[in-house]
Amino acid sequence: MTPMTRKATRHISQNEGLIFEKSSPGKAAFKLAPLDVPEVDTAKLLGSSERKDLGNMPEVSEIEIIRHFTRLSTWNYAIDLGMYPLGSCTMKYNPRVNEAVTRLPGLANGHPYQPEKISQGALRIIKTLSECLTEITGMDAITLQPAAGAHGELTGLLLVRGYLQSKGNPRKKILIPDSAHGTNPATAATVGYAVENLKSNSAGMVDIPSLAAQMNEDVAALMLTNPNTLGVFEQEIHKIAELMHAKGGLLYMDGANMNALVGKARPGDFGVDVMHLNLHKTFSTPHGGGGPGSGPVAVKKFLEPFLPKPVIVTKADGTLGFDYNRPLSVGRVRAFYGNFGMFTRALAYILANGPDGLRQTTEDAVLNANYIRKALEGVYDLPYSTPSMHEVVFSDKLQAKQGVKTGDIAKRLIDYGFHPYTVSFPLIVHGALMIEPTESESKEELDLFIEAMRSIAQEVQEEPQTVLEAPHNTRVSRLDEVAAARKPVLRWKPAAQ
Amino acid sequence: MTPMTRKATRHISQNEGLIFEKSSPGKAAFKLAPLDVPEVDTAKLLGSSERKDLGNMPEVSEIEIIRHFTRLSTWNYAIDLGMYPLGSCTMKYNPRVNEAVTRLPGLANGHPYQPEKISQGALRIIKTLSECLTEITGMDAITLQPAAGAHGELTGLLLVRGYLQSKGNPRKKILIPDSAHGTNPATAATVGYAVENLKSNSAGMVDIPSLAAQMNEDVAALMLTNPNTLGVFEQEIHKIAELMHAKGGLLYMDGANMNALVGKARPGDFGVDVMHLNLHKTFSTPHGGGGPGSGPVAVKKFLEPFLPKPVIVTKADGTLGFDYNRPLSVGRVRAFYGNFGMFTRALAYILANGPDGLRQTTEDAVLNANYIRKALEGVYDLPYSTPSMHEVVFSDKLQAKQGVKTGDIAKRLIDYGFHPYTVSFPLIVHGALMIEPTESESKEELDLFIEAMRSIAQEVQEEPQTVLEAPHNTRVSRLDEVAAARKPVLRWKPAAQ
Amino acid sequence: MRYLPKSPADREAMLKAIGARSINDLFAPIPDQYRLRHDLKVPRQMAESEIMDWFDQCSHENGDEYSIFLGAGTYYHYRPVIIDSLISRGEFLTAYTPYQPEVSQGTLQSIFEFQTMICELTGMEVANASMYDGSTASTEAVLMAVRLTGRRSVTVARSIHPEYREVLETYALNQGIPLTTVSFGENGRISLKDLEKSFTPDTGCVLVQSPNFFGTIEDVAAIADIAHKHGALLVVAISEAVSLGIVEPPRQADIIAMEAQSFGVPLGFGGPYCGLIATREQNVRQMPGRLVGQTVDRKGKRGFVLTLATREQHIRREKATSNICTNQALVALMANIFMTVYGKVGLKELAKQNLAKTAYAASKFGKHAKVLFPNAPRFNEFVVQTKEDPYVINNRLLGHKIVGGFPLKKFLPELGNAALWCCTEMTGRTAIDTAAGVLAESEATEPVREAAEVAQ
Amino acid sequence: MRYLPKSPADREAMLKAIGARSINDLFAPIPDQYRLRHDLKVPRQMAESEIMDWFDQCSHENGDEYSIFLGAGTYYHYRPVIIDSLISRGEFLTAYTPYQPEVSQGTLQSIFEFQTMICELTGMEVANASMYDGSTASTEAVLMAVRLTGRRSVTVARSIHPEYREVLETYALNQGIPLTTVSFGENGRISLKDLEKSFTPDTGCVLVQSPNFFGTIEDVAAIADIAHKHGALLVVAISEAVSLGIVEPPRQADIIAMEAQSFGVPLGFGGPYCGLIATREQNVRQMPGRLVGQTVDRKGKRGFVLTLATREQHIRREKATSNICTNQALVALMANIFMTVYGKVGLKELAKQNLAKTAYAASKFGKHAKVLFPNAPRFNEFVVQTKEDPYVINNRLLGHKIVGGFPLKKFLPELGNAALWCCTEMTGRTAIDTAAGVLAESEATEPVREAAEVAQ
Ligand SMILES: Cc1ncc(COP(=O)(O)O)c(C=O)c1O
Ligand SMILES: Cc1ncc(COP(=O)(O)O)c(C=O)c1O
Repeated sequence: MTPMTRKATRHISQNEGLIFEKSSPGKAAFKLAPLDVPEVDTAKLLGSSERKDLGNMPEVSEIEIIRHFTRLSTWNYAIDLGMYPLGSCTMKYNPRVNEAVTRLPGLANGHPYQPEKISQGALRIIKTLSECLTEITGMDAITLQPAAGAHGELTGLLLVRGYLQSKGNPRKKILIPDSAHGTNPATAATVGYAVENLKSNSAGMVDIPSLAAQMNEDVAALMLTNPNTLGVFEQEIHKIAELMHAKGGLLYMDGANMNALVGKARPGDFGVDVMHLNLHKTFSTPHGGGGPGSGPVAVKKFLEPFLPKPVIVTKADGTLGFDYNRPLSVGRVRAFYGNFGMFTRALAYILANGPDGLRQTTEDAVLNANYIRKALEGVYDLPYSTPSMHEVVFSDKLQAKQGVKTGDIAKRLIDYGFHPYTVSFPLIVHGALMIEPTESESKEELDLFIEAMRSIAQEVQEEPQTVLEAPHNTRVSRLDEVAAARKPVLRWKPAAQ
Repeated sequence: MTPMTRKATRHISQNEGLIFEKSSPGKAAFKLAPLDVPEVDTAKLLGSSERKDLGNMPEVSEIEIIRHFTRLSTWNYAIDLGMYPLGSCTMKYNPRVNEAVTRLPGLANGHPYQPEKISQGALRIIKTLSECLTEITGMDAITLQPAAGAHGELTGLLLVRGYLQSKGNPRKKILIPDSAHGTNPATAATVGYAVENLKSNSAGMVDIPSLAAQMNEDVAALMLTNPNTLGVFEQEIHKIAELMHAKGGLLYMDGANMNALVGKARPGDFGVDVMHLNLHKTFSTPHGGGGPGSGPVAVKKFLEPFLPKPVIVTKADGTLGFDYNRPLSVGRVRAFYGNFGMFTRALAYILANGPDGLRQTTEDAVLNANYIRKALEGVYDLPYSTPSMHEVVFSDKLQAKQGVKTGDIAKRLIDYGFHPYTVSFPLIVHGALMIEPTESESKEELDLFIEAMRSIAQEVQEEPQTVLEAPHNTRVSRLDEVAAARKPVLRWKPAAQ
Repeated sequence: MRYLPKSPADREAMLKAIGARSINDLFAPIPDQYRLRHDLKVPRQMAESEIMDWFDQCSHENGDEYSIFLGAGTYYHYRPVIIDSLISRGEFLTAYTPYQPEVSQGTLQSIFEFQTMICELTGMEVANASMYDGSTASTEAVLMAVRLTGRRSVTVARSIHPEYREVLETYALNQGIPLTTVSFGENGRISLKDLEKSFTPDTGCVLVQSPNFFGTIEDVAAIADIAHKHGALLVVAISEAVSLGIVEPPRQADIIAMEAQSFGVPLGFGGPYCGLIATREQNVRQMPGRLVGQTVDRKGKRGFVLTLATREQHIRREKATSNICTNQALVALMANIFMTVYGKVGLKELAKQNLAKTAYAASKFGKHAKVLFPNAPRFNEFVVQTKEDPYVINNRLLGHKIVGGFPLKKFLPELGNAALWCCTEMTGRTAIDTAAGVLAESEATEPVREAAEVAQ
Repeated sequence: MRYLPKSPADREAMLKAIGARSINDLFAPIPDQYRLRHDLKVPRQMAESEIMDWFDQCSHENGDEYSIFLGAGTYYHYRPVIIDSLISRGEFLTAYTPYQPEVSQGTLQSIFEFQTMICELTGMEVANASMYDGSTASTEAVLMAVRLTGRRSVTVARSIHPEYREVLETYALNQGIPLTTVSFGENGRISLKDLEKSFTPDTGCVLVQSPNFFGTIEDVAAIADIAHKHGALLVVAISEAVSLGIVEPPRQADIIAMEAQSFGVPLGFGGPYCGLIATREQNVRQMPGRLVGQTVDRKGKRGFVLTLATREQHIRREKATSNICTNQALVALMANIFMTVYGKVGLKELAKQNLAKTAYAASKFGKHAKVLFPNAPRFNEFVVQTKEDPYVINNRLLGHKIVGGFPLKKFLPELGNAALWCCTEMTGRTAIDTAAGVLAESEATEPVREAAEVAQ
C-alpha cells in the first residue's frame, strides 16, 4: 500500500439531484390525523390574508426523502469518519449519549414558558451546568444565554460596556491582537466599539511594551484568546491583566481554546474578568454542519449584576426559578434561555468525564498536537518556535517555492482520506496550516496523518501538479468559488421560470 | 453524462482494519456505575469455574467503535441508498416510524415472563397484528412464533403432520415444484418428510397432469409458492387445491411473494390450508444484513388446534392472555413468543397503509415489475412469456453467447450504482436474472435501472471484458470465493498465534 | 476515560517521540502559579447508565405528561420521525461548516434547498443559511435595514414578541439606534395611525411581526405602503412558520426575519431553534449569515459552495455585516426535512388544521370569557381575558395535566388578566373541552362581559 | 400512501408504456373469482402521529415503570447508547444478506469480527453468523451432533431452559429422535449418576446448559468426561452470555449453542434475539447457518465473503445441514457492538457486578426464605423457595413496582413454591431490599426452614 491508499480508497457513491427535481404533483410524505373539531372555511376566516398557493414547494414520498438525505450525507466528511484537524474548531468526538439525553421527552418537549414548578428538571440542568462551568473556568458567575461563540463575545462586551457605563464611561476602544479570530473585531464593532489592533511579538504572543503603550483610559478591554490562535499560551498573562486593570480596563478572554486548559489551569485564576466558552468545541456538542453552538459567558463577581436576564436562582422554598428583576442587566441577547439542547449535551459530557477525565482529555489534546508538531517540524515551516499547546500552526513557506500553497496541500489531504486543517488562519502567519487534532485521535490516526503530510510534502517536490489539481478522489473536483460569487445563484428555480 | 455515471460516481471512502488490530491494553469504551452492594470474592464464589482471562477480546475506546462501524457501514449498499432489486427478497422501504415504536421503553424493555396484567400493551399488539394478518390472508387463525420464513415453513409442515397424524397417518412425502426456494425442500426434510419434485409446465406453472399423477395417499402436502418464483400467478390454483384435497393432502403456500397479492387476492379464498408470511418482506421490517425476520403461519380453522403454544386469548375479564393448555398443539418452535420486535414494525406498517394503502402498494409493486419487463424484453431473454406479477425473471441466454453470465451482469450493475438482482435462481431458468423492484422504486429510479441494464447489454456486445471483470468502481474487486471455501479462515487470529 | 482512544503505552511512546519526560512538561508554558493542583469540583465520572438515569429524572420532573396551550414564540407541532433518523447520521451531525466543498456537498446541497424553500414560502428572492433564532434574526434584519438605508432610527410594533423587542433593545442601545414603539389597536393589529405618526426622516425601518404576538395577522400591505412612502424599509418577523401554509406571506416586506422552529424543531425548553433572514436580491450584500451558491467544478459538474463571504467576519472583520460565525445548521436541516415531508400540499393541510383547532377553541373559550381582538384574522393563537388572574386559572389547569395560556401581564400589563392561548394540530379536542370547562368554572361567578377593554 | 414514490401521472405513463389500460389488467392472471372486491378489514390508514400514540399507549400498558427480578432465559442489562446509533444506520439496517461481497464488506467484516469474538469467549474454534435464538440454536446443535455421530438418541438435562427443551422435543419428535431427560441433584446440577445411566450405544449427545436454568454452573468437565467416554458429544447451551465474563467457558464441549441476547439486545418481550452455534473446526461442515470467511480480491486485497455455502439450503436443498436462511444478523451486530464496547476488561467487570448483586440478594433473601441449590456456584440467578405461593408474593410486589422472580411450578412442579430470581448490574440495592422486605413479611408467619426439600 502507498501512503495515499493506506487511509482511504475510492468506492461507488450515489448521485442525487435537487429535491425539486424529484417533485411531482400527487406524491406526498405526510399524512395528518383526522381533524377532531369542525372543519373551517379558511376564506371566511382569513379573507385576503389567505394563501392560495405554495409555489414550487416539493411533493415527494418518504422513501425519496430518506434516500435524498442519506445520499447527500455520504458526500460529507465527518468526525465519525476520521480525523478532522481544523485548527481553532476543536473537532472532537461527539458522544452519542449526549444525543440520547437531549431527546428525553420531558426535555425535548419542554416549553420555555411552562410553569417553573413543572420545569425543575430543565432548571436543574441549567443550574448544574452553570456550576460546572464556573468551576472549570475559575469564574464566579455565568450566563448560558448566548447561542454561539460570537454571541458570547457580544454578551461579554456588553457586560464590559454595562459595567464601565455604570462607572460613568463606557470608553471607546477594544484592543485586539492581530492573531485574533474575525469574530472578535466584528463583535467589538457590533457593540459600538472601535477596534485597535495589537501586534504580536516574535514569539507569537502579546507584545507587552506595545500593550503598555496602547493601553489608556479610552480602552474598555483587551480581547485575548488564550492559548491564542497560534496554539501558544500567553505566558505573560499576569502582566497583561495587570496592565489592563491598572488603567481601569477589563481583560476579556475568548475561550475558544479552552480545550488546552480544562482541568489544568483556570482563566479566573490568571486575571480574566470575563470570557466565553464554546460548548460546541470544548464540551463536545456536535457542529452539525455549522451549528448550533452555545457560547456561555463566565464573569467575575463584579460583573454579575450586569448579566443578561433572566438568571437562575434558588427560591426560598428550595425550588429553582428565573429572576427577571435585574435592574443592572445589560438586557437580553436571545429569546428564552439559550440553546438549551446544547446544555444537556455539554453537561452529559462533563458527567461522563468527571474531574479526572476532563484533565486527561486536555492532556491528550496537548499531547496530540505536540506529537504532530514534532513529526512535521522541518517538513513544514514552523513560523513560531514557541511551545504549542493544543494546536500547531505551520506555514507553506517551503512548499510555496514550488508554487504550492496551503490551500493546495489542504485539498490534497482530502485524497489521502483526511479533512483539511484550517487554511490561511491566523492571519499573522502567511500561508498558515493550522492543525488541531483534539484528544479524540488515536496514535494510529495521527501516524497516518503525519505520513500523509510527509508524503504530500514529497509530492510537492516531485510532482507539484498533482497537488495543485487535487482533490482527485472526490465526486466533484475543485469548485469554482469565484464564479459562484461573481454571479450568485442562491436558490433553485424551475427551468421554465 | 454517460449511462454509467448517471446514477453513481466514485468518491473517497475510509479504510478500516479489524477491531482487533486497533486494540491496545488500557483502552476502554465502558464504564460501570459504582457497585451499591458489597464486592465479592469471585474465586471464593466460583472456585474452579472462575474465568481468568478473556483472550483476545478487544480493548478500544468509544470514538474508535463509532468510527469502526460507521466506516464499515459505508461499504454496504442498502435500500436507503437506492434500488435493491433482489428477486424473491422484496427489498422495500423500511419505514422509520417502525423503528421508533419498537424502541418505546415499555415495549423494548418488556420481559416475556412479566405478569400478563402488566403486559396488556404487548398482548394487544400481538392480537391486533394477528387479526390484520388473518384478514389479509383470508385465513382463520395464526401463530406469530416462527422467527423467519423457513421457520414458518417448518411450523406449517408440523401442523400438516400433526393434523394428518391426528387422522391416523402423517404420510411420507411433500410435493415441491422445481421452481421452489431451497428452504422448502430443506424444511420438508427437517420435519421428516421425503421430498418429491414436481415439474413445471412450459408456462412456468405447476403441471396439472403431473400433479394429478404424483398425488396420492403418501403425499402430505404440496408446498406451493404463489405467485411462484418466476413471478407467475398459478392460475389453476383452484384445480391444484382440489387435487390435493381430493386425496386428503393439504395445500401449503409459501407466502414469500405476498407482496403481489395483499389487498388484491387472499390465499384463504383460493384453497390454501396453511401458509407462512415473511414480515421482513411483505410487511417492511428491515433485513438488517440478513435478519432478523418473522414468519407467521396462518391456517384454516381445522388446523387451529395444532398451532404452537401458547396462543393468545381474550380472558373472561376482557384482558388478554396466553393459553398454554393446547393438548393438540404441535409444541413449541421457539422460546417465548417469536420475534416480537418485528410484530411492532409490521403492525406499524399496516396501520400506516390501511386498506387503501396496502392495495395501492401491491398495485405499484406489480406495475413496477411489468414496467421493467416491458423495457428489457428483447434486450434480455424472457424464458417464460406468462404474465408477471411482482417480479420478472430473465435469462442470460443472449449474453452467454459472448461468454457473459448473469453473475457478470450482476457485478457490472454495481458499477452503475445498483445492487444486483437475484442471480441464478429459480433453478428452472438457466442463468436467471430475477428482478423484483417492489413498490418502493420511483419511475425515475426504474428508468435509470433500465438504462443501466440496456447499457450493460450493449457492453456485453462491444466490450465483454469490461463486464467480465466488473465491478470496477468498488473498494474491493471481485473476491475469491473459491479460495475462501477451500481453506476457510473463519476468524481472526493474532499474528503471534 | 472511555472517549479517549489511547492506551498508557500509546501515551508513553508519544511522549518519548516528542522528547518529553512527562505530560506536565507540555504544560510548562503555563506559569507555575496558575497550574491547577487539585481536581475540579465537578461531579465524579459517571457511567453512561448513570448519566441516562440522571437526565431521565430531570425529564420526569419537567412536565413530560401535560397537554400544553402555550405558543408565544415556540410551537408544539408533530415532528416526523425521519427528521431525527436523518440528522442523526454522523455525516450530518459531526461535520463542520462546509468550508471544504469537495467533502461537504451533502451539507451544501441541503442548505441550497433550504434557501430555495424559504424563498418559495416567504416570497423573497434570497434567504440565508440560518441565524441563531427569530429574536436575533429580527434584530440583525433591523441592523441590515439601517445599513441599507443609512438611516438610524427604527419603529417597532408593540405587538411583536416581547423578547424579540428586548433583544433588539439590547443591540440598538449600544449602537445608538433610537427605537420608537407603536402600539396595537382594538383588532390587535399595529395602529396604522400611530405608525404613520412615528416616522422621522431618520426612520430606517419598521419592524412588525405577522402573525403577531397575539396570533393576529397584520395588514402587511398597508404597513408596507406607509413605510415605503416614508422611504423606510419594512422588516417583518415571523415566529410561527407553519402559518406560511395558509397565510399569505408578507411579500411587500423588504426583509423577513423568521423563526423556523415550527418546522420540525423540538420545543426543547427554548432552543436550539432556527432563525433566518430572507430579502430581495438587491439587498444581499448587506445580509448577515452564510449563503450557499451554485457553481461548477473543473469538469463542469454542478456543485455548491459557501459564497459572498466578503460580507462575513472571517474576511471583513470589524466591517462585516454581522459577527455571526457558528449558526444553526443542523436545526436548519431539521426544518429542511420537515418542509420536504409536508411540501406543497401538506403545509397547507397542516396550517388548516391549526386554524380549525384554534377556531374551535376560541369559540369554546369565548362562551365563558372574552376573546380579544376579534376583528382581524388570526392563525393559531388567541388572547383570552378572564376576570380571574390567569396564573390562578393555570394552577387549576395543572391539576388536569393541562398547561394553560401564557399570562400576558408579564410583558403587557395593559392587557390585565389576558392570556395568550395556542392550539396546533397536536391539541386534542378533549383537552380543549377540559380547559374550556375549567375556564367556565372560574368565570362563572359573574356574567361574561361583552365590551372590549383593550388597552392602548 | 406516503411511502409510495409515485404520482398519478407516473402511474399513467407507466401503464401506457406497458400497454395496459388499467392497473387491473396486470392482475388478470388471478382468476376473477379470487380477486378481492372490497377493502381489507384492517384499521384505516393512520397518520404517523396516530401510530406513535397508539404504540405509546401500548408501551405505557406494558409495565414500563417496574424493577424486574426476572431472568429465566433473557436478561435485563444496560445497552450502551451507541448500539442503536450504529445499527440504525441505513447501510446496516436496510441491507440484505451479504451475497454480493463487493457492496457488502461492512456487514461481512462485522460478522467476521462477531465470529472471532464468540470464539474467544466460548473457547471454540469456529462460530456461525447467528441462529434464530438460544432455543433453536440448541436444537440445531443437537441435530448437528446426531449427524456428526450417526447416533440417534439424545440425553437432555432437565435443568436446561424448559422452553429450550420444548423446542427440542418438537423437532426431535418429527425426526424420530428419542430424548432421555436427566434430572438435577441437590446442588441444582445435573445428576452425574443419572447421566451415566442414561447412555445407550445410540446416544449421540448430551445437552446441558451452563449456567443452567437455575443459574447454577454445571461441572462441564465431569459431564464431558462421561459423554466422551460413551462416544457421545457434549452440547452446552448458554443462555446468559454475560456469564462468559467471569465463568470459565465450557471448553470441553463439542458444540456450544448460545443465546447472545444479554449482549446488548433489548428484552423486547421475547425477541428478536441472537442464537448462535460454535464448535471445533473439524465439525464445521455439519454446522448450520451462515459463515463468513476471509479471502482476497483480484488485486490481493483482504476481503470477506459468505463461505461454505454447500452446507446451506439454497445449494443443498433437502440435504442441507438446516433449513435456516434469514438469520438474526442485525441482532448479532448489536451483540458485536456490545462485546466491543465492554471488551476484554469490561465484560469481566460487568460479570463481576452481576455476581455481586446476586450474592447480595441471595444472602438477603436467604434470611427469610430458603435459597435452593447452595452447594454449587451460580452466576446471576438463584432459586428461592417460599411457603407462600410465589404468584401471590409477586402480586404483592407489583404494588411496590417490582416484578418478582419467575415461579417455577409452571415448568417444574416438583419444585413447589420455588421461584427463579435474577439480579444484573441494573438491579438496584433498594429494589433488592424492598423485595427482601416483602418476602420477609410473607414468610414471617413461620420460622424459615433449614432443610432441603429439593425434588428429584
Ligand atoms: C478563536 C475563535 N474565536 C471565536 C470563534 C467564534 O465562535 P462561534 O463560531 O461559535 O461564533 C471561533 C470559531 O471558530 C474561534 O475559533
Ligand atoms: C420464496 C421463498 N421462500 C422462502 C424463503 C425463506 O425465508 P427466510 O429467509 O425468511 O427463512 C425465501 C427467502 O428468501 C423465499 O424467497
